[in-house]
Amino acid sequence: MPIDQKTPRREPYKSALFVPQASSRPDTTPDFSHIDVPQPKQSIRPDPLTAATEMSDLAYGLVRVLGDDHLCDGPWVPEINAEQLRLGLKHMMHVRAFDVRMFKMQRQGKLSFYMKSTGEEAVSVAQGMALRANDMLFPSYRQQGLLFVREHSIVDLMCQCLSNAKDNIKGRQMPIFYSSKKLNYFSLSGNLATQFSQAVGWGMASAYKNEDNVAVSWVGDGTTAAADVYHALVFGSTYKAPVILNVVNNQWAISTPQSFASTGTTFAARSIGLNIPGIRVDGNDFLAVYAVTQWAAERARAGHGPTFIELYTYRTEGHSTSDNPDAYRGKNEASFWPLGDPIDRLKQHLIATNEWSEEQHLALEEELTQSITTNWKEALSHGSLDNGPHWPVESMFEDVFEEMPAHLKAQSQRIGD
Amino acid sequence: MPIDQKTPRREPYKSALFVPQASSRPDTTPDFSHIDVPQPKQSIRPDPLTAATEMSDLAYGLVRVLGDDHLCDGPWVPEINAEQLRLGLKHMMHVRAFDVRMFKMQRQGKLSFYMKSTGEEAVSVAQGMALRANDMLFPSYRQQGLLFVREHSIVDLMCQCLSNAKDNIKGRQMPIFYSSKKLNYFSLSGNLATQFSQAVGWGMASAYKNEDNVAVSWVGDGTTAAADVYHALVFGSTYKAPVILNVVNNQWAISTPQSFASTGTTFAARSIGLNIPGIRVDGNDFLAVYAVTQWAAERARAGHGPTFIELYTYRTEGHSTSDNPDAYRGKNEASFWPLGDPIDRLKQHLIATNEWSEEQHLALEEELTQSITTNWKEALSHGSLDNGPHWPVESMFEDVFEEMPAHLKAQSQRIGD
Amino acid sequence: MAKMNIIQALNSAMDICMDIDPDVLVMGEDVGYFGGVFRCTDGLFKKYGAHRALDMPIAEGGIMGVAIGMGVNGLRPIVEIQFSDYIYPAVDQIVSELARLRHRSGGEFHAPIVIRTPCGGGIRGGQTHSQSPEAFFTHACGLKTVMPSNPYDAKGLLISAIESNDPVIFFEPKRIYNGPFDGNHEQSAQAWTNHPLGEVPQEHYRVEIGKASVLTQGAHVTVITYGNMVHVAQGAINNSGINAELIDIRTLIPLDIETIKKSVEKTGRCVVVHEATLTSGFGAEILSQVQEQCFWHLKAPIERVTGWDTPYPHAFEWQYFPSQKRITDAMLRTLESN
Amino acid sequence: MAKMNIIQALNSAMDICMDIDPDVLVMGEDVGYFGGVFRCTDGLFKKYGAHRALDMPIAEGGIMGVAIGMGVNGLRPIVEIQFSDYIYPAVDQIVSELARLRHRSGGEFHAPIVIRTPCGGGIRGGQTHSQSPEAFFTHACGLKTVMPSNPYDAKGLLISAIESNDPVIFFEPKRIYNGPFDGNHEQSAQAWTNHPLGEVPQEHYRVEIGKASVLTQGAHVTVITYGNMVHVAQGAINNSGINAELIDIRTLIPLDIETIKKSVEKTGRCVVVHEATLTSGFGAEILSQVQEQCFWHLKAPIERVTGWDTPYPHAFEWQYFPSQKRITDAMLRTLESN
Ligand SMILES: Cc1ncc(C[n+]2csc(CCOP(=O)(O)OP(=O)(O)O)c2C)c(N)n1
Ligand SMILES: Cc1ncc(C[n+]2csc(CCOP(=O)(O)OP(=O)(O)O)c2C)c(N)n1
Ligand SMILES: [Mg+2]
Ligand SMILES: [Mg+2]
Repeated sequence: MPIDQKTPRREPYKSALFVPQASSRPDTTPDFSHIDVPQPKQSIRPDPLTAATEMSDLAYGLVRVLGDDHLCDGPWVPEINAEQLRLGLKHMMHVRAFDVRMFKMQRQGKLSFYMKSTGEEAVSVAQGMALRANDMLFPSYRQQGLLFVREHSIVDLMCQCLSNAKDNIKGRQMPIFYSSKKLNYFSLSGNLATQFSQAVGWGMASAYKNEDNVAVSWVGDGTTAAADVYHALVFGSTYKAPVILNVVNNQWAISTPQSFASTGTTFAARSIGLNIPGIRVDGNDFLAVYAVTQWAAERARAGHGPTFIELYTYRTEGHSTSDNPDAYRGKNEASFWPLGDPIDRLKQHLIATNEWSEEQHLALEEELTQSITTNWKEALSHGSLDNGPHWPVESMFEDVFEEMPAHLKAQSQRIGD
Repeated sequence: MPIDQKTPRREPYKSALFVPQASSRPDTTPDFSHIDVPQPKQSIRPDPLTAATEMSDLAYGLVRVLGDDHLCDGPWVPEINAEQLRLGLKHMMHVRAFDVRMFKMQRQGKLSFYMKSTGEEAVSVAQGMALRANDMLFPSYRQQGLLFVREHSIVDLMCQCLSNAKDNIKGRQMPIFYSSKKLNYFSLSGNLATQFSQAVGWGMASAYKNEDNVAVSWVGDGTTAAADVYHALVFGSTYKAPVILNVVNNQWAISTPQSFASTGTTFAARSIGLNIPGIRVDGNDFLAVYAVTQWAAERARAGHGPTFIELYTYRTEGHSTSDNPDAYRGKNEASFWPLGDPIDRLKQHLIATNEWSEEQHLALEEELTQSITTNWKEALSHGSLDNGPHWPVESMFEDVFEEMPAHLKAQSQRIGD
Repeated sequence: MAKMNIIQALNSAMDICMDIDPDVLVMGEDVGYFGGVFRCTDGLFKKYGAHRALDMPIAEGGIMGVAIGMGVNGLRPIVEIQFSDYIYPAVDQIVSELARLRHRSGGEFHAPIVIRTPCGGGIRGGQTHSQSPEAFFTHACGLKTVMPSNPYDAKGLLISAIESNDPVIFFEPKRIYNGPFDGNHEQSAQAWTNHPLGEVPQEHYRVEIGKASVLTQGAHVTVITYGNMVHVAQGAINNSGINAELIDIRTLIPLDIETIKKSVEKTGRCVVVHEATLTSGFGAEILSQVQEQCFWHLKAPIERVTGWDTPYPHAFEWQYFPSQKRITDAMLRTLESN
Repeated sequence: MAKMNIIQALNSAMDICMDIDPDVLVMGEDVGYFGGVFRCTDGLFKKYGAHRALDMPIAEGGIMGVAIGMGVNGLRPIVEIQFSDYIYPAVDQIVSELARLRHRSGGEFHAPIVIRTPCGGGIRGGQTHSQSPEAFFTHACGLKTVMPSNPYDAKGLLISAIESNDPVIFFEPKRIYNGPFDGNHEQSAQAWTNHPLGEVPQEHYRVEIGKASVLTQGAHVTVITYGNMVHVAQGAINNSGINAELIDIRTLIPLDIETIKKSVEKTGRCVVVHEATLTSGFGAEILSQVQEQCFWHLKAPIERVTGWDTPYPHAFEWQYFPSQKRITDAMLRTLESN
């Protein structure tokens, strides 16, 4: 019945609806003690061609390689040499330095927007390194590390963020919505999850053409609720598409904790019922992420279909430059996170194996910060959103269709009006 | 590149894409030998409040009560007396007689369309009887049995199918798109799966208002691929909504076999990863269906959230009056179905327990056919789609909004134009 | 030349393109083994195999998502959405992704997909088998939108659509699959065999996307329509004897406004007809462009004859489906005023 | 009376309705503990609890589906779709279910839901935080469609929407949440405090859905618009000194054509303005109805000033967002012709 001032106020219900809780809120102390962190030895590693139904334990465990002593252990130790590991460390540090700088530039009003991946760098860097250059990437907005692994020009990334005349997507999208056909990095979409089922279609086409390229996609914990995640699982499994479907569980959506998407169990478990192996991995353990990704790629190339990987990690900073996490989660919740920091853990591992030193680390940090500064100056010299130069304004009417139809030509002539 | 006559014909690929197979096609002999049919004793029955993760076996098993000897056995034997069983038998026979008649009437051009539920009558009748009158039903188009359980006027069902002046939905929808607010039977939609997440919302509201009514919904095996099925599982589990979510696996969508939706495992397994118990039940075993539904309702009313039930059955006839199954599946595939016919099995059980006889059965069959004939005559007397009388034509502009806005009033005056 | 109905014409178009180009495949619900609930893909499974006449799970959103991925990987999927009434679950992938991909990626990526979908009423299908949702897609930039009204155009336009590197949404008025229908539902059904546009070349040919066709020359009023309504309007013109010019736009996006303009400048009167509901239907866009471009030539208000602003009502199909009478009355109203 | 911006006005409307009626609850992504990314539900979680300011999983389609079920079970959910750019996954539940439920069930069932969603550009949000998809929903029969342009209307219309037994889609032009914006983006942002319509009663009141408001009386040309563009048009009128009548329709469905008609019959000239893309935008429907109803009074072609037929381009926001200059030029064109 329509309400009215005259309508007598009715008493609220005694709701019996269950509503999930957050790991912490500003008025509570973060507590991750319920998370049990197994030792690397405890993980099992089935053969990559094992039937999905025979390894559901993996979905409830946590694959780890790096022990508390910072040394490798357990069945998942990957074949990767110190040089590659140092490269991985460098990429992660590079991403972090880039994020720090871009965030600052946004705060100074040079960029309209930015998103960091701080604390999650191992996900995109280790996975990127475990894949082949021909494997197609369908990322979310938080896997910028992939572009560093594939040696994308840093200046060009900045030019995209600046929407300047050198922006390869012609100023069409907000900062960080990168696209690189050359590097097999799919155009980012602002609409969550859409890339997940697209990756499955790409993989189906790869199988249809009898090629051995794999499609790899990423969504966040919150995004797992979206329809396209289900579509990806259903179609991927139905046609055994060569894809790797990753869930980056960094514990938070924006202000919404993972508990509003996890249904009280692991995300990795979600694929079991669709006959797809689900593996939960320590997302801050570079070697574990690398190993699991290799395993999944081998399975996909052998025609055994998708693998669903939950990368267990933590979003240490705000969701984006528009966000203030202190408004909805416990102060420094990150410091309570039991799985540490991916850069620090790989660094400690390399030091523990005499492949790296604090001095080298500081030097590299310094070098990367320097190069970012140089890159930034160069990028700015190509223009910025506020001051230009941009692409010619008429270019906004291009690429709506392959050839510009008459009505768009007419409109482009009326911009000046 | 655009194709052209001049474009040289390019060789097809040697596709490596996996494409599922059908249980049979017109040129192959049906073979269900891979289906293993456990004895009732083999099923386990956990306490209804058990944690979902502790009973995943149920998703891969097949709950049965009626043995080959037609007697009850195993842990799932429900509390239901012979009188109720005879009522269930009567309802199922009534539905079948109704379906037979309506199908004939469509073939004679009296109805524009019809859909039978032959071979699946135990699903809606046993489940309907296991629920309370206040429980809200969100069915698909193949659960007409629910309306017989709730004693809907048969004449009124026919009037809906005839779109005549007595059709309670005013001729707005095709035959079988029933709606009964009075009987808590939700208005059918032609759009598959949409009711599944709506049922979850209805259940959430029930919990929010602290009432103990349960929402129950049904989709078919093919429909499980739809986004709203996932939405129902995600939201239902997140808020522990009091709902029963049923998948009627009758082995076929239209021409598409269940293998294009099952991903090579059971449908019941799909809910495990979302922390919802998945139970596979012999859908042609009236007592097993009744018992499992009671179990799920008890769990839901206790605040333990959804249960996902796969009702394993077979669609013996065409998808609808527009369909000819012989064009896409083996002739008489039904006769190869290992789980028999639900009416025959309950009949045999009642006879085996001296609660029923062939004579009584024939007499009841005869009586029901008679009553349907009488009902049909009466329904026709209220009009038909072709010859009317219908609702007044202006009524088509009503119910678009609660009150008819000016633009619709204006349009309603121009019908005559 | 051969006699074809629209189903056969579409089938021929797909067959020809699949034969030439292995990147072309058809996919959707029941399109494979069975050949589609309207039989449009009949025989393609036998000829090209299960991989190229690909049955799919019932999830329009999923079908569109994977189709886009396939398109990005070099294929040319022809997606069938079984009824356009069921296209809504795919709207996000169509509008947010397919339509915008080329633009948002600065031209780096695109997906050359054709979405075929039966639309329109007149088949006693009730509200979920009779809808005409074409206008929704004309508001989303980046989709070519096509609706043929006869076998000849159906084949030529579908071949152009398959060859296009832009996404094309291809609406098929199901009421005229098997024969033209002038709205006279008491009359026995016509076949395409006796219709000149039922004469279809067996080989490859194109009908250009973006070109309207003037079906009847006339001097006093221009009737602009597409799909099912072309034949109802033709019937109204024939039976009323009004000296009307009939334009079948064939393509909604891009719209051939030049042909329309030429006609209305000549006649000074205009009636726009479609089956979809009135408010914000594509008729509003056509009317607006005619008004903007031909204002000084107009001798009477432009009229719209369309479906009503209600869901498609099963029992009142023939009061909903625009009739010859309503079109004739509209033409007469425009002729009366001066 | 109090000074409120649109966010506070909406918040007040929801607070009042939740206080009176326990069947009213707000739900959506980040609307609960956090109070919404635009803060519109701020404080409701504290005051009414987690059950009535309900955070939800990120699945707009799922949110709409459960909202409909809740509505059928007697609740009055206020659903927030975080950005209208993300409403497409919910289109099937909105168009196929919510809009048609009452009709298809012969009046037996309905779901009294309000869908609140921020729309429009001018915030450097790029193509997925700037869209104006309102026209899509005006073509689907059964949805009331509302877009306020100031705090007073926002609160009064939202209360009417919450009390309505019909589903209402309530678009919130996010660029003017905190203050009116006349399109002059170099100028420092204005606040609502100095605006007469920033004066909002604290208590319960309604603004009727379906009534336009005439913001400026004028004699020579009628400017019809809604949302963000009301203020840009007002600016164009003020700065050009043209004797124009400005109509804020406020409600798209049902449209107050009577008020529009009265004005155009007086002025004989008309400019329709909106931010959404041109083709098949709601401007086409407004233009069509004006043409149909006021044809004999028109002294010049009705003009449309809208966003272009492209996705919303991040770098060219101010060439895309309709400017005062474009509106003024259009007014002048209509005034020139005779
Ligand atoms: C369809 C859609 N709905 C809502 C949004 C707004 N949104 C952007 S990011 C985000 C949270 C995503 O969280 P998660 O999936 O955990 O990814 P993360 O940011 O943690 O990497 C939301 C709700 C969107 N972009 N698209
Ligand atoms: C969204 C949507 N897509 C497609 C259809 C067309 N359609 C109607 S029934 C059906 C098959 C459903 O099969 P299943 O889910 O197994 O149910 P059953 O008919 O076997 O009971 C299809 C594809 C539809 N009604 N709605
Ligand atoms: Mg997250
Ligand atoms: Mg089925």
